[in-house]
Formats: sequence, structure tokens, C-alpha cells
Amino acid sequence: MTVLVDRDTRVVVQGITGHQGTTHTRQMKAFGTQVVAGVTPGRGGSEVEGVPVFDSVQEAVDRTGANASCIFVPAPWAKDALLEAVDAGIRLSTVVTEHIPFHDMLVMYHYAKAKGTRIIGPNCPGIASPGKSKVGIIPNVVFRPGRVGIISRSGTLTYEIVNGIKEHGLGQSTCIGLGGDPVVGTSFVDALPFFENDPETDLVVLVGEIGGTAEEDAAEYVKHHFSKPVVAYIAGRSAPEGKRMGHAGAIITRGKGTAESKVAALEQAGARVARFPYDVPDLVADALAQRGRR
Amino acid sequence: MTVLVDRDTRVVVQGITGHQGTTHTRQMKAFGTQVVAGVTPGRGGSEVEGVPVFDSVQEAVDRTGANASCIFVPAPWAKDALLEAVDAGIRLSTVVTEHIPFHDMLVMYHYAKAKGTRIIGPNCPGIASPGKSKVGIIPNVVFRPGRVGIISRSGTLTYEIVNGIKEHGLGQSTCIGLGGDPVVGTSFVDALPFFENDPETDLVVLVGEIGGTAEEDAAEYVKHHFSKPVVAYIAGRSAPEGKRMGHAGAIITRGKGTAESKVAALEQAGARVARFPYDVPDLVADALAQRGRR
Amino acid sequence: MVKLAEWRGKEVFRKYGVPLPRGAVARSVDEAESLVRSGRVPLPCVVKAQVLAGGRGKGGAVRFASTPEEARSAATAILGLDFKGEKVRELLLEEKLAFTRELYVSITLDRARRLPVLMTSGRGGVEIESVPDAEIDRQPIDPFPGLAGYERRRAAHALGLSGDTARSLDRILDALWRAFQGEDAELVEVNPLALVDGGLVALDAKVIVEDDAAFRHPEYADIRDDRTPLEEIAREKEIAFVQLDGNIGVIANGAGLTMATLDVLKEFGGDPGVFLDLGGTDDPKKVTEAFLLMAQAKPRAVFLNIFGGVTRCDTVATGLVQAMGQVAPEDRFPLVARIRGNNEKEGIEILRAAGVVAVPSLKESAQATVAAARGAT
Amino acid sequence: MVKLAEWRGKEVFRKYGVPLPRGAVARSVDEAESLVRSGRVPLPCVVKAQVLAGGRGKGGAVRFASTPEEARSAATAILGLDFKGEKVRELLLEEKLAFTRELYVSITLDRARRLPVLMTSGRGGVEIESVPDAEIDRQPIDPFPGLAGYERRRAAHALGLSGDTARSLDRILDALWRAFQGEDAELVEVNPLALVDGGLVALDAKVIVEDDAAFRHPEYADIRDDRTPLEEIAREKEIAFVQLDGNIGVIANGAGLTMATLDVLKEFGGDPGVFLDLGGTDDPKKVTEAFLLMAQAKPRAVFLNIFGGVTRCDTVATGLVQAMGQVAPEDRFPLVARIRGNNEKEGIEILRAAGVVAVPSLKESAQATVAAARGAT
Repeated sequence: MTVLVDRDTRVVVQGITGHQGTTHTRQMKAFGTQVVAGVTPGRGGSEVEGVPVFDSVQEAVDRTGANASCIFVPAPWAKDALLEAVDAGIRLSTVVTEHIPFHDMLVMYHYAKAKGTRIIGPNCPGIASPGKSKVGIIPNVVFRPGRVGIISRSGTLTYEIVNGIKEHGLGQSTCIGLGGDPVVGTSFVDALPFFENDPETDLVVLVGEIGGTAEEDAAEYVKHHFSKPVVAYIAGRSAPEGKRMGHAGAIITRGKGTAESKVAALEQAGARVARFPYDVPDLVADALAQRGRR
Repeated sequence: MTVLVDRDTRVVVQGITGHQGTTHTRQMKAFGTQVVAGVTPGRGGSEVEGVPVFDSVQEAVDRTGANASCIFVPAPWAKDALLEAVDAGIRLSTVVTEHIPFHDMLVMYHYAKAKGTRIIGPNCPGIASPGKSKVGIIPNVVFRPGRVGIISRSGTLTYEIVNGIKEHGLGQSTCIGLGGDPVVGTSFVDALPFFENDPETDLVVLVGEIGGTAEEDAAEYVKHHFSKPVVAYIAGRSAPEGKRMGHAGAIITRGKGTAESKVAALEQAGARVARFPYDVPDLVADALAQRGRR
Repeated sequence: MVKLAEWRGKEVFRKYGVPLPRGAVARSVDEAESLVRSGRVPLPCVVKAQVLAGGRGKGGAVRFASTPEEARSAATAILGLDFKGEKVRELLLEEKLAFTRELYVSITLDRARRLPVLMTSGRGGVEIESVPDAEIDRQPIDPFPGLAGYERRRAAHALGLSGDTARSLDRILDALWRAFQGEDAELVEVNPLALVDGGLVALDAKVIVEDDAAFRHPEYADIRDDRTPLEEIAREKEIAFVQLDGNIGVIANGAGLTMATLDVLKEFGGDPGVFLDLGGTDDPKKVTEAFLLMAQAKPRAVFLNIFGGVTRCDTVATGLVQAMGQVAPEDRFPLVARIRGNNEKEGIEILRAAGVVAVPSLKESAQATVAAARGAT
Repeated sequence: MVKLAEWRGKEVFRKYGVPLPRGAVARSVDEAESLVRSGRVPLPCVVKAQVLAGGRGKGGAVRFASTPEEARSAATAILGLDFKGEKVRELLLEEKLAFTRELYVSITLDRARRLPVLMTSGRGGVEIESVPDAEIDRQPIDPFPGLAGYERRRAAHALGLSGDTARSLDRILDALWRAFQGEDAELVEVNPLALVDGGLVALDAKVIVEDDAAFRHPEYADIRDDRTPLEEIAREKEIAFVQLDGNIGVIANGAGLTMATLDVLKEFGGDPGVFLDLGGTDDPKKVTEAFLLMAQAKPRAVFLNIFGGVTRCDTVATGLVQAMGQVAPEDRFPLVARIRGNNEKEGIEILRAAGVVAVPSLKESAQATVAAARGAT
């Protein structure tokens, strides 16, 4: 395993019989992911996209050796779905579901952490490593195997940037979409060490946005513990205070969480910060060229 | 450290200004324990038995480097006292307090476990290692340094047996009183590995009683994982079903938890089971002699 | 361990939302009849003695009635009955429901795992002890985050329930979990949980709440448990006191030592009648109280077994001699004492001076006690 | 993010046991006067506008009264006031209490630690943002086991409270913690928590509950937040829609992409007026709804920025063209589209055929939008 997923990742899709669950099961399979099981209580015994459906995650694990899950279960039941995954011994769970109350997520996060399950998300596109595996919903078309790592709080903006990297003739090692909620299972600081230790990653792109201090914390980490070049982009420079900009976590509260603060911290930590999303690929190429020259 | 405590154990007494707290602070000091601090909220700045008193455990830890605590706080506040110790980074906490609701103890146990704090008790005499340290209330007079380990669910009965070992001319390495409650922080099975790995222990005495399956579980552990001789005594052969025999945990419920079952399991695991408490020292001496001959 | 009577257990169930048959409590025959006549309890109904012992059905403490007259005669037959040593003072009258299945559901403590455990079985309506282990589904419950939805679904699945019935079980299990925590319960048990036309209904309720959590539950302070009157007094005085079938009283300090003392007595032919654990106390008032309580149990002989660790044996002996003086002459009993530990010689001398047989050996003193109990016959 | 008005926040406080001044809500001048005359609100009293914006005191939205006549005239002055864009429709009248200290207490989320955090300060009565960090005590709260007693004691100690006042704070903090969890709150804040003769009293209440937990709280469904009317409609339709100060509407899919699009527009001199995130939807009905909502905001130009990952650009384009046809002629606006991803060429052709400026470059299309907005002036 390089960054969290590899060819041995065996995915169970929780909520596989819903529209999203079914669509992305197909997409994950097309990506090359081993989707080994689906779970929808009461639908055990059926099949979706050629994948066997079980009534419980435990059953799915026992019968198929699933070790990762992708959760599409609606918000009111998402906490329960995650607890079920944790108790069944799932090691990595991507929670795609949005609008999960953060009080639920606090329970999910601390329970999963205590039991050793890593959560990506919620309200996130998940993780993908081209040529290996995808647990989530990032479009297959934006990928091509390469050596650029991406960690992002955003969804479509990530696709846009990852796609830009591809169109620039480069490729990606692993891309993680952390999700746009105030409480996420995996933060920039949690994800960076995986890329630091990943021999297949030469450089990391951080895509941040307003709200919270995750980017400032990442800058602090980069400054002291990260040896690879970092390119960053922060969305929301024009956002006003006190308005949630689409993501539950994207809000400037009481003067905290502005784009300026994040950009300044990252630049101070030595990251190249793009002014526009379409500038990211050039900065990546430059940084890689410079690194190559050293 | 041999078994949980040693000369570097630095004890903070929680509830030091109460009668029990003060008495046993004096006794612990007389044993040779480094009692470095006491805590009673609102009484910070005073002194008890020459020990400085603080308002909070965190303060006691910061100022004195305490790493173990002994809790005498009354039952309604005992849970809080333990949480405070855990959050202040205390690694070992003996909870002497009795009558703590088991619902509280469930929270205490799982919280402490998650944070890496070991609880002995509640409703227990604690731990003592003669010549090293004592965190609890086992009378000093029963001890003399030696190579017999004792693990017991009982209080006074333990003193009696430990004293018998002394009067027989033998000595003790470490004695742990687990406590008589249904939910204990440290069980026989938790304690046995410490003695297995302790180079200063040649033999272990288990003192059990009716209720639960802790002795049966210990027997299972001894059978498969314990290489030293074991002598055991089980109290409560004459106890009827459905009556709590003094300890909250000492009750035969629905035919489960009888002395017969425990004696049989221990004998089957190769332990020498004493019929009377006063027979224990002879069995210990025999077992040690036999071991010496091998 | 405070066992709630069925009707009181059902009050708890109602509070947390467990479905129940319509019913009410009666404390007299007239009240029973009028509950039925007024329609508060629909007919046909069941009339149940509110006692704590099991086996009410076989024991004639549960009867059925189709008319107000029958309800009256059922109440007449049951009220005042001596059921396994307990006098019937209360009745629960409930509508009699037709059911197609009887399930078993409970939450209790799994001591070994240190976790609450949910137990379910399709074999309800009989004592759970008689159900083979393979037919009981057990799920440990992590108190954080509590009984999860998927665990409730699993229980429904194990019971072969689906659709509305599964959803009904889901709500019942959630309610029982909240009751288990909210009431500081040792046990919440529904046996049987019956499948009736409208869904699942708790036909019986067994709730045991924890003594040690009494400080959070003043509402249970008035409950008389299945303790003897002396045990009840001991409980109020916070003395660990258990009445047994024999005639020798045992006073010791520490539960383990007290139990071991009973065992030794029995081994030498004695018949222990009272277990009294002084605990860690050396407060002379407490010792006196305990001693007088023991006297009320009218033992033929009393065996005092003290190990003085931190406390001094002479102090304890002095307290005991004072207590002995307060026992009424007609209630006096032979006392054999075995005292070990701090200042044991001084303690033994004090006791001997007061006419007490005092020896340091547990074996000899046990034998002396058994002899004293026989001599007193 | 549902902000509760002060009186409603205080209802929450009352439910959990936070001490409050005696008071009541009035929706008319007569009602205000009669509350005082009837003694339900003791004199002297304070009359407060129930608006969500801060700075009421300085803004004349809080007045004092010592007689019923003064209460009436205070109510007359405040009711109907336009306070920072919000019309005053409700008043809270409360007894005026003399206090010796003003404290600050709140519980909110610490995103970085992923834990709730208790914040306390001895500098209450002013906006907490203006208090130096060193004068604020912060304690993270582990949701399991919850706010511990020793943490509450620590808070009292940090505030220099002792005795009865410390115990009063202890109960208030416990109540606030239960409110934070029980109401799915983002923030519970008491500022000031005043030290009066009888103890501590919450003079103000700020409670923000979480939108996403609405499924557990039907009781908050009727609350109108400080959203604009269009934002309110968008919320009901579950569309992420934010009104800003400018005149260019932005429709994009995904919050990050939408924000980035605003940023790019601004960079090229544009002035974004609406943020509309289509999200992951490709449901034509949803797209139409969103489009018509945008039309109601009367933008001078709209920039559509779509990245088609899983969804196909031609499908989205077809949906958009249909939606355009439903906008009333007087509400029409110049539309610039930038479409990338699956089937982008087909999508661009469909849009161009409908008269939309469609380019694949974000830069060029942003510039075109800014020009269109200027042209439309």
C-alpha cells in the first residue's frame, strides 16, 4: 500500500442499491477497484452491477474479505453505517454522504479513531490512486498514473485541478478529497505524512478553502515535517464573513478562516500558492523541474 | 518497574483531606511510597502529613511529577476523580472507593483504557510491592520482601493470606487486590501477564470468590500462557444463590459463578487449590520446593 | 440490587416507550372488580400477583377472567396468598392479548467483557436459563456510542422479524437501552415480548436497579425488596448483612474473610445463619450497631473473626465488649472470637477478661463455635 | 446554521435549567405595557428588540423602563425599527437586575481538535472577539464521557469563583453542555452571565442550532433565520444559494468550484452577486429550479461554470437550455458558459446554438462575463 489504498483494497459499498451507490459502484469497477460487496439492510441476496449484496457489513466482511467501505447511506443513518463498518473491522471508510450533523460526526470520528478505522470525509469525493484503486466518486476521466499527490477539501474543483494536471502531461500518484464539512475524518495534517512516506509521490498539491484552520495547520506541518515541494490553491478569497459558501465548513466566523490567512501561512511555509486554479499545473511543472535540477 | 509499581512511582492521593485519605497517606509513606501530592478541590495550598495539597490533579502532576493516583473520593464523585486523573496523564490509578455504580465504572474503565491509564479497583485494597511502593491500603505489617505474587478479589482475606505467607517465613514480590465489584479495572487475566514477566516472582497465589467468571477465565489463561506455579483459594463455597455476599460482585446468579465451578477450572488448569485460607502458605511452600527440585 | 415489581417495571417501560397491554394495579378485591367494570382493564383479562419470585403461573398466582365476577374471584384467590414466603398485597390486571409468538429480550451486564450485553431469543415465555445457548443471540454494547441501529437490526434479523415488526423491535430495543442507562439498571428483561396483532407488546417486565446508584434515584427509595426485615434494617444502616438458613452468626471484617469464615464453619459441621461484614470500620458506634443487629437474629452462637491490618485489635476488642454489654440478657449468645493482626495479644486479653472464648487459630475457633452452637441447643 | 432569537435561546436555557431573569415576550406595545402592569415583568425592566444582529445596546434597540408608561414608550420606540436590515417584530421584557460582575461562557466546536470546546472569560458583557486570548480559558470536551465535573470546577477556578457561586456555575455549565448536545447546537453562549445578589443569571442567550440536524428537531422548522427571502426559498428547495453584494450570478457545480469562480470573476473586475452551487445534481428539474431562482435575483449577467466528471456536459447543457426558455423575457440575462469534462464539445455546441457565449477557458469566459455585466448596465 502506498497511500491508504492499493490493488489489495477490497471495497464494500454501503447503500449500494441507491442511485448514487449503484452509479459509483460501476465507476469504481471501471477504475479497476475491487468492489467485492454491497450492503443494504433487507436486500441481502441480491446483486448490483455484478456485486453481491448483503444485509450487514459483518456478513460482507466474513464472506468477501472486504477491508474498505464507501458509504452512500443518507445522513440520518450515516453514523450508524460507519459504526457498523468500524465494528466489522473495516480499516478505511470513505463517507460520501453530505449533511451529516457534526455532532454525529464527532461520535463517528472518535469511535473510529479509538478502533483504528480511518475515515475519509464525510461530504467528500474520497480517494483514488490511478492504476490501483478508488474508494469514492472522483471521476475516472481526470486521472492518469503519475507522481503528483493531491489533497483537497473540495469536490469538483479538485476534479478540475486534477484534470488540469493530466492535460499538462503529468499524472497523479494518489488524490484524496477530504470533504467540505467542519469535522472531517482525515485532515491535511493527517494526510500529509502518507505522501511524505510515499515513494511514488514527488510533490503534493493542497486545495483548500475558507473556514477553519486546516490550511494553517497544514502550513505548520509542511514547514517542519514535509520535505517534498508543495503547490497550493485556496478558494474563497472573495467570500464575505458569516456566510456558508456551499460547504458546511466553508465559513469565515468572527474574522477567522479567511483565504488571506491561509495563503500567507502556506507561502510562509514555502509552498507555491496559485492565484487561479488554472495556474496550478504550471506551478507543479515548475516545482518538479526545479526539484529535478537539484 | 516490575509489576506496575516501583521506587519511581510518584503518588497523588485524591481525597487526601478525608479521614481515610489522611490515614493511608501516612501508611503509604511509612511503607516507603513516594507520596508527592494530594488533591482536594478548594483545599489547594494546605498540607496533609507533610504532603502538599492541590486543587486539581493536573496541578499536582505539573508541580510534583505524580504518575500514579490513589482515589478515596466518595462514590458519587469517584468517576469524575478518575477522569481527572486520566486526563492529567496519570498512568496507574488505584480506586479504593466502594459503592461506585457499575454504570459509572463502565465509563471509567473504557475511558481509561482508551487513554492508556490502568485502573486497579474500585472497592479494592490496591497494590503493594514490599521494598518498593504501595498504592492503596493493604496493611504494611503483612509484608516482607520475597518472591510470591498475590492477586486477589478480596480485602481482609488477602491480608490474612499475605500475612500467613510472611509467618511461614516466605515473602511477597507484589500483591494486587483487584476489588470486589462486578466491573474491575484489572482482572486476574489482566494481572497474570505482569507476574509471568516479572523476574522477581516465582509463584502466584490467586484469591478468588463467588460471582462472575473471572477465576474460570484466569484458569484458562494459566493453562495456556502461564509458566509459574499457581496456588489458589476460593471463598464462598457455602454461599447460597441470589444473595450478594458483601461484595457487589460476589453473587451467584442463575446458577453461574459458584465456587465449585471456579475450583474445578483452576484444578483442571494445574493450580493447587487450598480448601482453607490457612492452608495456602503450606501449598505455596510445597510448590516452591517442588519447583526448586526440578 | 433492587428488584422492581412487574407493575413498577412496566412504569419504567412506559416512560421509555415500550408498548404494553392496557392494565392497572389493584390493592383490594373491590378495586380489582371496579377496574374491570369501569372498562379501564378490558375483558378478557389476566390477574397477576405482584411478587418478586418467579413461577407465578404454575404457582396459581396468575389467573384469567372473562367477566367482572371472574376477575373478582381471581383477585380474591390471589390477594393475601403466601407466595414463596412473600405475601401478595398488589395485583396487576391487564387485558389478555392473543399472540402468535413469544420472544425474549434483555439487557444486562457482561462482567467479563465489562460491557452491557443485549440478549435476544425466539424462545420467550420460559425461563431463559432453560433455553439452550445456541438459541440465544448475544451482542455486547459499547456504552459509547450506545446500542447502534445496526445492532438492533441484527437482533431483529436473528429473531426472523422483518418489516413493521422489525421496526417495532428496533424502537423497543432503543427504549430498553435508554432505560438500562437512565435507570441505572442491572437488568431490563422482557419475557415474553409477544407478537400480537398490532405488533410487539411486553407482557412481563423485569427490572433490577442498582443499589449503589440510589443517590441518583430517590424515586426508588421506598421500594421494599425481597430482603428479610433484618436485612432491610441492615441496608438502612449500610451494614452488609445476609440471613442464611443456619443458626451461627458470623461477624468478620471484609466480605472475602466473612465468606471464608462461613466456609470454614460449614466444613466443621456448623450451620451459618448470618453473614455480617463489618467492612473496614473501626468506629465503635458502627460495631455496636452491627452487634445489636446480630443479636436480633437470635443466633445460637456467634463467631467473630477479625484481621486487624490498619486498625488495632485492642481497639476493636474494647468496642465489642462495650457492645456486648448492651445486648438484652435474653438475647445473649455464646461468642467465640478469633483476632489476628496489630496488637492481637492485647485484644485477646481484653476479650478473655469479658468471658469470650478467644483463640488466634481459625480452625480451633471455628470448632469451638460449632461446639458452642450445639451446646446451646 | 439556525440562529435563535434571544427569547428562544432563553427557552432552551430554561429547558436545561440555566437561571434567567423573569421576563416575557411582547409583539405589540399594548402587550408590552400589560406585561409590566400585570407584574409578570417586574420593574425596573429592560426592553430588548429580538433581532439577530449584534450591537443592540449601542443601536438603540435596548431600553430601560421604571414605570409602565416608560415600558410603553420604550416598546413604541423599538417595535417596527429597522435594525441593520431586520425589522423588529418581537420584544423581550425582563426585570433589570443589579450585578457586580459580567462573565462570558460558551460551548462551540473546535474544528481542529474535532472536539467541543468550553470557553470562559471574566470579561463578559463585551463581544468576545475583543477580549485578548490570554483572558479566555478554553477547555476541550471529550463527547465521551462529556463535560466532566473537574473541568467545570476548573472553569470556576479560572473565573475566581468559589462556594455557592462556583456551585451555581457548575450547574450552569452542565446545563449548557446538555443543551449543546441535546439541541444539536453549533453554539451556546451566555454573554453576559451576570453575578447578581442571588447567584449567576444569564442576561443574554445566543444559541445557534445546526441545519443538518433539522431532521431531529422539527421544533425549529418555523424559524426564519437572517437569510434573504431568496436564500430562504433556496433553503427550502435544498439549493446552496448565497446572495452577495454584486451583480453577477455564478452557477457552478461544487462549492469549491463555485467559490473559485467568484474569485476569478472578482480578479477580472467583476462583482459577484449570487453564489449558486448546483452540487452533484444532473437532475433537469433541479437545474431548472436553480436557474429560475437565479433569475429572481435579477443578475446583470450569469456565469455558468460546469465541470462534467461523472455527469455528461451535453446532458447538463440540454437541461440548461430548457431552463432558459422558462425565464420570463423581462428577467432574462446574458449567460456565459464554460463547460469542461465529459462530452464538452457536444455541450458547448448545444449552448452556442441557444445563443450562449460558451468557451472552455475559465479566464476568457470570466472576462466575457464581466464585459457582459458592464454592457448590460
